[in-house]
Amino acid sequence: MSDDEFETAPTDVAARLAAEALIVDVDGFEGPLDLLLTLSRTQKVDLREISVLALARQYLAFVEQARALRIELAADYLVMAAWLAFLKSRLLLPPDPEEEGPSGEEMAAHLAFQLERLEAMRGAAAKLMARDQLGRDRFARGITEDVSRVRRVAYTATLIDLMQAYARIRTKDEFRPYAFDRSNLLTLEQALERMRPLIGFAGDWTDLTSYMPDGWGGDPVRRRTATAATFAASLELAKEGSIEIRQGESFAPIQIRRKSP
Amino acid sequence: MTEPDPDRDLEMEKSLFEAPPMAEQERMVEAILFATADPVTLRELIGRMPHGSDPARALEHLRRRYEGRGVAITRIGEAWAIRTAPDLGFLMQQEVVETRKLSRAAIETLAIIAYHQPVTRAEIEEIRGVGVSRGTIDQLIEMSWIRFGRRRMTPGRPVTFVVTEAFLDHFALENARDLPGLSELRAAGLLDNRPPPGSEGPEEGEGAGEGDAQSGLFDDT
Amino acid sequence: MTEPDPDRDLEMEKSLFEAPPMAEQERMVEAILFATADPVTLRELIGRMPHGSDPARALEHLRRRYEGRGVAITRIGEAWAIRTAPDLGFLMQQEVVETRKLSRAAIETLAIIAYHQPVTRAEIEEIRGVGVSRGTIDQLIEMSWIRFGRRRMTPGRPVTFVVTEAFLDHFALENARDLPGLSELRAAGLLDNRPPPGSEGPEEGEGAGEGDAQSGLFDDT
Repeated sequence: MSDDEFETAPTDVAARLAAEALIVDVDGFEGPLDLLLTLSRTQKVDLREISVLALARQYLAFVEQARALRIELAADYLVMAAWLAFLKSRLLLPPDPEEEGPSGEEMAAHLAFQLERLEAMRGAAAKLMARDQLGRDRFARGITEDVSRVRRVAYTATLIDLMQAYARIRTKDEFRPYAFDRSNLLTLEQALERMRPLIGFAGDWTDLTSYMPDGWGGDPVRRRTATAATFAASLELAKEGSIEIRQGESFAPIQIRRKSP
Repeated sequence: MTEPDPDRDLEMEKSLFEAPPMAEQERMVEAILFATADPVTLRELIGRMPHGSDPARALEHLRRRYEGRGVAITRIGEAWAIRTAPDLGFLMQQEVVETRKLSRAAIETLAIIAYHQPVTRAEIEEIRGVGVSRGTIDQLIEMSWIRFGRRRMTPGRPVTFVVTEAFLDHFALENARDLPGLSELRAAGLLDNRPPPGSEGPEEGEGAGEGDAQSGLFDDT
Repeated sequence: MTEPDPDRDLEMEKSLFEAPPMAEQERMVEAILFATADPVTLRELIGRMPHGSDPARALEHLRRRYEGRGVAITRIGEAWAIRTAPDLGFLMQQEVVETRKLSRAAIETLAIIAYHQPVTRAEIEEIRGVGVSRGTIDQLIEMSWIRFGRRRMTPGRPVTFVVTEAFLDHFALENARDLPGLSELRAAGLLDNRPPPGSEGPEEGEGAGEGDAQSGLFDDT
C-alpha cells in the first residue's frame, strides 16, 4: 500500500489524492478478507508461510490511515480490525494460562487457512470461467423441432364393471333405490299450511287432534304421520309466538289456543 | 476420417492463409449447419469459413456422410439445414396416454352387447330403458370393443352389434359365452328379452337363440 | 452401416413388438438429440423410443461415431446433448448470445457453490469473508446455474445451494466431479469446512463431509 507516500509527501493535495485512491480501493475490495489477501501479496511468500502478525500490522495501519483520512469504513472492516488487534496481542504476549479460548497460533492458523481457501476459490473460479462455455465456445442446436404432445385417452373397464353394469340394468326393477312413499305422508309444510288459517278462530283451548285433516284418522299409518306433522307444526307455531300449548299430564290430550296479542 | 486429428491445431496454424483441409472444412460446415438458427446459404458459408474454403464440396461430403442417418443434410430453397430423417418424424411426437374409466352409459351398452349379441340399437335401448347416444356406440367402436354384426332380417333390416376379439382380449375371455355370471343370470330368468307387452315382437330372429348369439362374433359381415 | 437400408421398412414392420435393430436405435437417438437444444435424459429417450430399446447402448455407439467431428455427443449429468466442437467456436460469432456480465462476486459465489455444494449462504459468506447480496444469488438462480438443495440438518435448518445441470452444460462438465482442480483442492483440505477455533462449531451436521458435497448434485431434495 502507499504508506510511504503519506510520510514523504504530506501535502494536502497528495493526501487528498491518496484518500480518493483509498476510497476507490476500499470499494474495490470484496470485504476485509479480500483486503487481507491483497495485503498478503506484498509479503511475496507462499500463503502457508505468511506472517500473520505482519499482515495484522499492515491491516491495522491501513485502517488507521483510513481513519486519519476520515474515510468511512464498512463495519466488516472494523470488526476485522478489532479481531486482528486481539490476535496481535495474543501473538505478542506470553499465553496466560488462566485465559480460555483459542491460542494466538490457532487463530493465526485459521486466518491463514481462510486466506488460502479464498485464494483457492478465486483460482477455481478463474479456471471455471476459462472453460469452453456454451453460447461462447460451444453451441447448441440452432434449429430445434418441437416434440408435439399427442393426448390420447385410453378408456378402461374391468370385467367386474361390466358384470355390475349388466346386473344393474337387469335388476333395476327389483332393486330400485329406497324412497319415501309420498302418498301416505303428511309433511310439516302441509300441516302448517292447514293450521295457520284455522288458529285464527281458536280463541279457547282446543284439542290438537281436531286440527288433523279429514280422512287421516282411520288408517294407523296415515294417523301416525298426520299426528306427528300436526304436532310438529304446533311447535313451530308456538315458537313463532302465534299459539300457546298445554298438556294436563303425561299422555293427556294436547291443547292449543291462539296467543292473545 | 472420423478420427480426431492430433495435427489439426498445427495445420490450422500454418494454414492461416490457405484453406484448411477438406475434412476440416466438412467439420466446419457440420458445426455451422448444426448451430445456426436458420438454413444457411452457400454464400453465408463462404463468408463464415476461412478464406479459400470450398463449402460446396464440403457440403457434398457431409451430405453423403449423413445418408441413411437419423438426420439428413437437406436443401431448402437456396439454403442448407440439418433435418430429421423423414421416416423418424414419429419420434417428434410424444403420445400422452390418459386413462379414464368408461362412462356408465358406455359400460352398460357394452355389457348389453356382450350378453345379447348380436343386438340392435333398439334392443339395447329397450333393455337399458333409456336411449343410447350415437357417441357411446362410436366410442366403443373406436376402442375396437364392438363392431357391426350382420343386419337383422326384420323390417328396416337394422344393423346389429357384436363384441370383438379385442374385447375378449381385454377382458381375458375366450368367448363371450364365458362371461362370468351369464349362465347364472340366465338360470334366474334375468336374460329373457321379453318384447314389451303389446308389441309385435320384432325379434323373431332371436329365435335362433344362443348359438346365433355367439356365432355373430366371428362372422365378418 | 451408414448405407440406407432398403429392408428397413420391412424390418420395422415385422418388429412391431420387438426392439428395432441397434443401428436403427442409433438413428433414433441421433434424430432426437438433433431436434432439441436441451439435454435429453436417458429416461426421456426410453419413453420416446419403441418399447425394448436400449438407448444407453445406442448413445455409446453414437458418441463414438461423432468423435472428432464438428459436433459432439456430450454427456451432461444424467442427460445427453449434441454440442459443437469447442475448437470451432470461432465460426459461430453470429450465434454468440451476449449474456449479462457476471460480477466478480457472482463468479466467486458460483465457484464456491460448485466446489462446496451443498453449501449454505452462511458458509459462502464465511469463505468470502463478506456478505452475499440477495441479488447475486438471485442472478445465479435466474440463470439456472444454481438451485436450492436440501436443508441442512443444523439449527435453523438453513437452505443449501447446489449447481444445476444447466451449469454443467454451460461449462462442458459431464459431472460436478469433473470440476477443474477439484481433487487437488480436496487433497489440500481447502474444501473442508473448518470452523474458526474456539467457536462452538454449529456445523456438526458437516460431519457427513465430502461424499455429501458431491452427491448433492443428483439428489433431488
